[in-house]
Amino acid sequence: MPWLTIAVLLPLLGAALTAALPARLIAAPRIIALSAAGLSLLALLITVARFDPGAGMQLVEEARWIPSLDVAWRLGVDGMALALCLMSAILFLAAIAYGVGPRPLGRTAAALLLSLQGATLAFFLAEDFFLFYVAFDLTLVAMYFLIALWGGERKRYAALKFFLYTLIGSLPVLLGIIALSLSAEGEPTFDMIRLAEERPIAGSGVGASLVFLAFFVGFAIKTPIVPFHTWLPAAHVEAPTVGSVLLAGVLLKLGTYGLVRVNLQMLPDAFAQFALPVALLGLLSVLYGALVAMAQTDLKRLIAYTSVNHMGYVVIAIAAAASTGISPEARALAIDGAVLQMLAHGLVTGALFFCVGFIHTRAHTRELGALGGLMKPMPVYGSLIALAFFASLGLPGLAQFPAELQIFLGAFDAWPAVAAVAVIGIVLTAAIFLRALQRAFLGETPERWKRLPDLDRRELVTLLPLLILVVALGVYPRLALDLISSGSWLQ
Amino acid sequence: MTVADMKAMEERMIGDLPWLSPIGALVLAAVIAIVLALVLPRRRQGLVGAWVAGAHLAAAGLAAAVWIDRGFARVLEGTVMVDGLALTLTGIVGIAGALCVGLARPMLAGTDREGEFYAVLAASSLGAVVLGSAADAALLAIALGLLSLTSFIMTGYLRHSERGNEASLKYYIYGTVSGAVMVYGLTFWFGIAGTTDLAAVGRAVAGAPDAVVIASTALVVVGLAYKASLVPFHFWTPDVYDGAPLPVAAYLSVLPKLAGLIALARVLPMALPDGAVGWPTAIAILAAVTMTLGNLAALAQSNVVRLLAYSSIAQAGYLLMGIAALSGSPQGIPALVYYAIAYAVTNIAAFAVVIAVQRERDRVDLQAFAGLGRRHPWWTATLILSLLSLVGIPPLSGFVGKLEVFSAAIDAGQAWLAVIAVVNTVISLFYYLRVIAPAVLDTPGDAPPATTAGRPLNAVLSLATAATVAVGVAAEPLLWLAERSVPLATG
Amino acid sequence: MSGLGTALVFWPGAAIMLATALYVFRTSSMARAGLLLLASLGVEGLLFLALASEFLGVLQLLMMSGEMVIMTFFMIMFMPDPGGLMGMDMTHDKRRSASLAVAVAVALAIFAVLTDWPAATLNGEAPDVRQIGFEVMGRSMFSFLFAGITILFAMVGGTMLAKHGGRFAAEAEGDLR
Amino acid sequence: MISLPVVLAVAAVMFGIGLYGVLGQTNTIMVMMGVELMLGASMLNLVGFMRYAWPDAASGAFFVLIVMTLMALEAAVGFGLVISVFRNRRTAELDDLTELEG
Amino acid sequence: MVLLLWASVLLPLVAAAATRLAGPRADVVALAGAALAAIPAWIMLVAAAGGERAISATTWLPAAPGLDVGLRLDALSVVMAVTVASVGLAVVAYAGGYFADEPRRPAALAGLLAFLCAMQGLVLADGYLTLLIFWEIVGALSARLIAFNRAEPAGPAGAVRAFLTTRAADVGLYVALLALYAGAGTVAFGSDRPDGELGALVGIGLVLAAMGKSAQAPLQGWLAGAMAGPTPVSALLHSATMVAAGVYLLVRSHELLTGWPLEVAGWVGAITAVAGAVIALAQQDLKRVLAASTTSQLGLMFVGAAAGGPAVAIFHLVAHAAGKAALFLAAGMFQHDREGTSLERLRGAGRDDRAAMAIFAAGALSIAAVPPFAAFWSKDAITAAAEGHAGWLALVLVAGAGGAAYLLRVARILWAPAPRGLPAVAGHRTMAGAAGTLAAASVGLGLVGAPLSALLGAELPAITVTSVALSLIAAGVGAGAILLGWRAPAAVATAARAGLYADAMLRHVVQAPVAFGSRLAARLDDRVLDGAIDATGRGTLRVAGAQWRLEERGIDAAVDATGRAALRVACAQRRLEEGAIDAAIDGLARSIGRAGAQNRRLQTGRLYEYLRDTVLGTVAVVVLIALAAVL
Repeated sequence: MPWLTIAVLLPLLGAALTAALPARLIAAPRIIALSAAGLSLLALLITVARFDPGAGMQLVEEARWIPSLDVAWRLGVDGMALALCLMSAILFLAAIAYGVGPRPLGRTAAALLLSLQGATLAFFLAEDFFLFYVAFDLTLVAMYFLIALWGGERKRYAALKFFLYTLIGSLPVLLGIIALSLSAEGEPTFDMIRLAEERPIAGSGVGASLVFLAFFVGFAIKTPIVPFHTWLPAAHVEAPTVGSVLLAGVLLKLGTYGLVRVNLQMLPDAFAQFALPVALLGLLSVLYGALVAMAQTDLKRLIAYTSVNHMGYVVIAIAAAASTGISPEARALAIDGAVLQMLAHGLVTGALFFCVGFIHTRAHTRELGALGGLMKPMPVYGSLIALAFFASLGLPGLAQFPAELQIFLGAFDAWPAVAAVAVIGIVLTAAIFLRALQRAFLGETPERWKRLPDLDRRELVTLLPLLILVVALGVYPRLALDLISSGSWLQ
Repeated sequence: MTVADMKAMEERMIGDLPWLSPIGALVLAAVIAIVLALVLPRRRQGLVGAWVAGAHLAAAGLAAAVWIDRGFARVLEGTVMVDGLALTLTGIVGIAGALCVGLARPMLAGTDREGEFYAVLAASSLGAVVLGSAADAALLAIALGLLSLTSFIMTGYLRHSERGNEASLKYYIYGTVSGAVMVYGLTFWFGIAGTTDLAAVGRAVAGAPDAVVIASTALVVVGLAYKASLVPFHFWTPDVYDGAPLPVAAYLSVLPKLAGLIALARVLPMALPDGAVGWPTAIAILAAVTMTLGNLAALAQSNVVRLLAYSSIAQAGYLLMGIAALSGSPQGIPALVYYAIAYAVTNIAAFAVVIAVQRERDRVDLQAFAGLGRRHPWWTATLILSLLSLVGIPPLSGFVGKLEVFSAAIDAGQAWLAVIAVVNTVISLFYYLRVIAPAVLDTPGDAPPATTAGRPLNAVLSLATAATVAVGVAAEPLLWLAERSVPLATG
Repeated sequence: MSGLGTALVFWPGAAIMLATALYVFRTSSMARAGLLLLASLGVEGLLFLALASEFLGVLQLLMMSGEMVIMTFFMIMFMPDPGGLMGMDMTHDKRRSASLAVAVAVALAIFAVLTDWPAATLNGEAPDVRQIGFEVMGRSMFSFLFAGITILFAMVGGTMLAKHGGRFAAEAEGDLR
Repeated sequence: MISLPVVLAVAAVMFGIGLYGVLGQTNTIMVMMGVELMLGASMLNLVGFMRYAWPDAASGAFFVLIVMTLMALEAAVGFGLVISVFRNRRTAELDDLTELEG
Repeated sequence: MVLLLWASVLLPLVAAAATRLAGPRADVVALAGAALAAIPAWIMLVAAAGGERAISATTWLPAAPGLDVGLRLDALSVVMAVTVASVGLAVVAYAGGYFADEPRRPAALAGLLAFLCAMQGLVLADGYLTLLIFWEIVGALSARLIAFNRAEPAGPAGAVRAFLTTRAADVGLYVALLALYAGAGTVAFGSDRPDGELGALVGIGLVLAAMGKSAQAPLQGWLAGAMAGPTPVSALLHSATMVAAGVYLLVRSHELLTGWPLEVAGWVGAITAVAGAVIALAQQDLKRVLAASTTSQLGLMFVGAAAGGPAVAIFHLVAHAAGKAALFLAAGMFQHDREGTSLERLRGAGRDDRAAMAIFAAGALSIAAVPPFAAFWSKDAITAAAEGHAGWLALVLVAGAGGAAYLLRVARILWAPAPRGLPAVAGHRTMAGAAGTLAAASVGLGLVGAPLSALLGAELPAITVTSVALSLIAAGVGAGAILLGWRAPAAVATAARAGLYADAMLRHVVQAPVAFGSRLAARLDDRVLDGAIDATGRGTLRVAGAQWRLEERGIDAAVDATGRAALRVACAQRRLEEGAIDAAIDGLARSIGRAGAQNRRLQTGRLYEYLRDTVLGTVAVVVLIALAAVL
């Protein structure tokens, strides 16, 4: 069975089905969405069972699509793709369970969420540049509508900015893809597996550099790397809860995934030339993101900026892996760490945005100054968000610690100074989260918050699986690392 | 030339007739339409439309039959080219023309010259096909004349509408002046070659003074560029689209424009082989200017028809990229042809929605689209799909078109043009979203009650939408077609 | 016609042609403008004759006389002040258009004079009119037929636009929108 | 004596005069006259080329025929339009046609 | 043995979970759990004394070799484990009583037990990776426990400060780990320091981490803030165990730190010992006095580790753990009596609560190094070890004098004739029992010196007459100064009350710049970067709107120039009126009249202008093609 194809197509079919449903079936969209997402996750779990961590790119499914361009429906997995797919599928399941817009989940919302899921999985699994790009852009469209339909007050501005800005990112990627495909030996091809093996644009000349930069700018905007990040806070603040969860949890990973898959694997020489500048940009993201986050008073904006910080670590790791002076072990460490950080950040930040959404629906504010003493009326909520906070600041035993540690270990091998300075970021994030915790959750409880209800069942069902995974990955990171095993696919 | 020569020529020309069957079908369509319009009673005038639509489809079918059965040929002593480019244009004209008949029918039903309108439309299509097939200066001039004159007539169809009058008159004067300029240029080509045969011009160009070639080429380009509404020959476009009946605007935005572009793609390489006098660069710059100004101008529009007019100008810029690349890359013509197909169906879909909205609300500014999503989800879906396709969002047809023209540009060494096109694509997203956003996000307000679009319009809506998606998702057949739609060599 | 004969006809002819053409746009009378245009294009026919294209010259004279008469009629019908009695100005943007037109004309003329044109090997006579027939009936037959179709639809279209009432007399003003 | 450049230059001046009419006239029919002159210049060009460069080129003569046809047809359609406009607006002045803008 | 290792780490965790769910009987469950969890540690101690060693490790990060996590049983770890487990047991037992009236008692007790789990992990860790993991967890749990009284502002603030300070110092541990791995390819204990810069990073990093955790100057401020937590927490975390982890780290990393890093640590410790004593003398709150005393004593342990080796430091660690924990627990009892810990409030509390006073006295005598109490012997060992190092010796002696002084000062206040007699609070029995045990231990632990040194395999410097004499003289001087009512100069007193300005310094050097940078960055981000993006968008729109102007003015200007050349003489005057000024006025009128729809002026609607522009466009195309041809 083509399980990968099934995993991609099930959500898309579900989207089509829900979109076509008559409006009077009120409960159906939620049921269809949940089952489509669940079955898709199941297909991925089956793939895990069939997966051989040591074999690199594998389980390739290929079907003719546009032979004259050598475009095909090519799906395949390696450790990174599979791990990210699993994480995305879980987040999507949680997002669908929580829902967006009016309750119960409406047709449009279900269709959008499912198509976003399908596109995301297709992106991670794509081994064909055409499909890769199609999926890359489809996520934009779906997210645009999620923000535009159910966002906050300035949703139009935010949605437009998001769409425009990330389209600015995606189009250079398209140019890069074209340049890569044209430079393949013989006929142009969009086959990513072949392009990764042949590496038609070798060396670090002007042409290779331009192609590299085209891809880099695109992925940098998506990631986002400072200074390409300004769309992120606007989009996050205005997006609905689920939109933020998926944006931070899943969509940001598209950028770093692309950096690894394309820039690192297909343009290694050019990347080596730019490795240090890229790493410095990553370092800038780490420090700058943390500093800006520290000054935020809106909890959601704060978390949005910490995403810049956390993704900065990933960028440093990828750049380190691309540098020439790095040992193979450190390279594997860096990329393992980068992928694990993507997973961990997805789960942790997803959980955090859910938490922010919970409080926003209750208190209708996210201002740290207005909140306070929430631990008392909402002890469960408080403990869980504290756990998520600690996870996000990289506390050992929680998922981001092994990721960041591996990143530091890998990057230290390439540039000790960069890694050492990057470590300072963990202090800054600690400051950010502890102060947020102190201001919003501890201290005296104002009268108006004394009666806030604690989490209900639906919210717990949404949140707990994510946090359980965060703990599990933190205690036993090999849960993911054995799957990722970047050493086997990273030449 | 002797009588015996004449005899032989007559034999040859009679033998050539089967290749002319698609053109013949359109001639019959037009001529019989006049007769039908005269004999049929008023309430049966719709039959003329059915006949013309059918004949259009028949022309497309015959084009396919010629392609499969007979292959390509230079017929009628080299004045007419029946090659992939011409046959594909015939196909586009046939299908798009039939769709436009469907668009026009609701507007025309019951008016006093309905039958004649269809006849003129058929004649216009005939002119478009011949313009794209002509390899002779005189034929080119007269074909442009037919195409232009019939366009003026259709634009001025609503004789009581002052706006229609104005549009028609402006179009008329602009068109005749441009035509005169082109004819003046063609006389110089005759002066170079001593014959109106463009292939002979191509042979003579190498020995001709550069100044003559440059000046005459520029003058010839004027006539075709005005048809394709390239900047700076675009000034008529928004006013005419705005003033003309909307179905006519839809027709004008597709058929004459594509005919003009395909004529450019045939005439330039034929008369100026091997990129003589560097015309590809000039065309590339023209493309850049066209798309940039078109997009910038569209940004400022609040009338959706004018917006689409500027959008069509910008799209002509993208199409022109294929022409600019055709001497440097084998992908140039296929890119142009594919983009033309995609553009045709997409633009017709977009106009279909605008027509439907205009019929319901009697206005086409942005507010007229407010709340469309609630009242007419399918129209809105068409609107979104078609506009996003015009942006070039995958997997819609416009995306594959953009992919093709970008590839062609990069392959032809015009990467800078691709970069400009990318920037333009981002700009274009902005104004397309300006239409989509109120349709999806706003509430209808105090609009008149929802109506249905009527059967022909609905049919066109759904067909064009389906094509917009299908041409992109199942691009292979059309890419196959496009790859073979190159002009015959005329050494 | 000999070179001298040609010159004798050409120079005055060209001068008259250009002068009348220019005066078309300098007069304030519509009717006069039409007649001047007729004169200009008629003289052009004479130039054709002088340049050894007898067939075309005659044809030009015939066509233009017919066409320009019609045009004059139209002018009288639709122009304000056809006789130019009020001396109204029918121009706009005079300086810019004049300077632009002068620039274009001068540029084209200079270009015409300075370019090294291909010259005929023999300074022969004009093409046999029969050759034109062969051309029309042979290589350019399609173009010729196509011109016919164009004429047909120009007529149909011109009538459609010009005749306001419909064929269906009862609802003569039947434009729905 | 007369030579090809002379004919072409005369044609160029004629073209320029036509262009002047097109650009400078406010009345539709006057503009049409300008177009006629531009086309006339084209014909003169063709005839000049045939006389001095390509005496055997019958296709040039045919092209002249086509240009003449175009002149006539454009005039025909133009008149139809002018009538239509005049009926609605009682004017054929182009400067009055500025409703469509922006 | 492996099983016991894991048991001693995991049992407290299980106990914590059970306690959390136990409800009203949480105290019993917690006590049982803590007792159960102490058993493996004691068994291991016995086994270790018999020469037993064990390591249980597993690969944690498979990407590269050498990144294992695991636990180890060796002399050092087992001594620490026993100390932690025993003090922990006593404190948990005590806390059962201390929190008797607290509705969130299960959470508090579970927190203590969870901390025990992490602390055992820390001391039993095998390799720096595992150490780092538990090191950080301990810090986080500490913050959580400090913030237990979350409604009071001091608790959360102190927790934040504690966590941030220690985490900042932990950067050192991270960097040391990275440098060690890069240099030696392993993160196991016992490897040699790499050469060059990597070695320097290892040394600095480890010392920095130890300083942070052990609240050494200038990072000592957080410990005072941590006193906002409940007293059992202060007793367990902030005196006996967690803060001692820094000393443990130094001892554990002895091989890595030989040479200048230990020298640095020694100086830091010596200075802190004096500074802590000075600060302790100036505090007006019992717990803060004890906190400052803790930093001082930890400083002595640093000196011990640097000068005398593992046995000296660990000996003092163990002795201090018992004594200081007893002091804190007594303080907690006073706190219950008088509902506060400020010295003013506690004046005479010892007379009301004799049991607490007795415990306090035992602990104080030990910490003040009065023979034969435990800390006398251990501190004497430090003095003896420092004999070879005049600077350290002097500072140690000053610190010893200070120790005697501040404890005596507090004792005198506690024993002062009370203005009001308040009875001891009931329910003291469990608390007194637990605290008393520790007090008793602080008496007896002086005997463990020799066995400890045997177990650790490290020399304990022989106690010399000189060292004993010096110690005693120092203590005597300190006590005498208090008894004679000697007052410090005002400046010193003020400085001491302000924690010797270390906090202020940190605030100005670190906190304020970071906060400023953060605000600056946020503003930059919001106004400049994002503003630039938005401005670009607006600019594009404006360009679109201005396009008509370009057409109107740019192209017109070109035409005008041509026209001027042709017709200047004839109609200069008229042209000016009709052309330029009219155009200008028209343009102005249009721009005012349609300011609302400014963007829609692309097309004038005037055909002749279109045509004119088209002709110009044609010219442009000619030029374009000509240029292309030339190029």
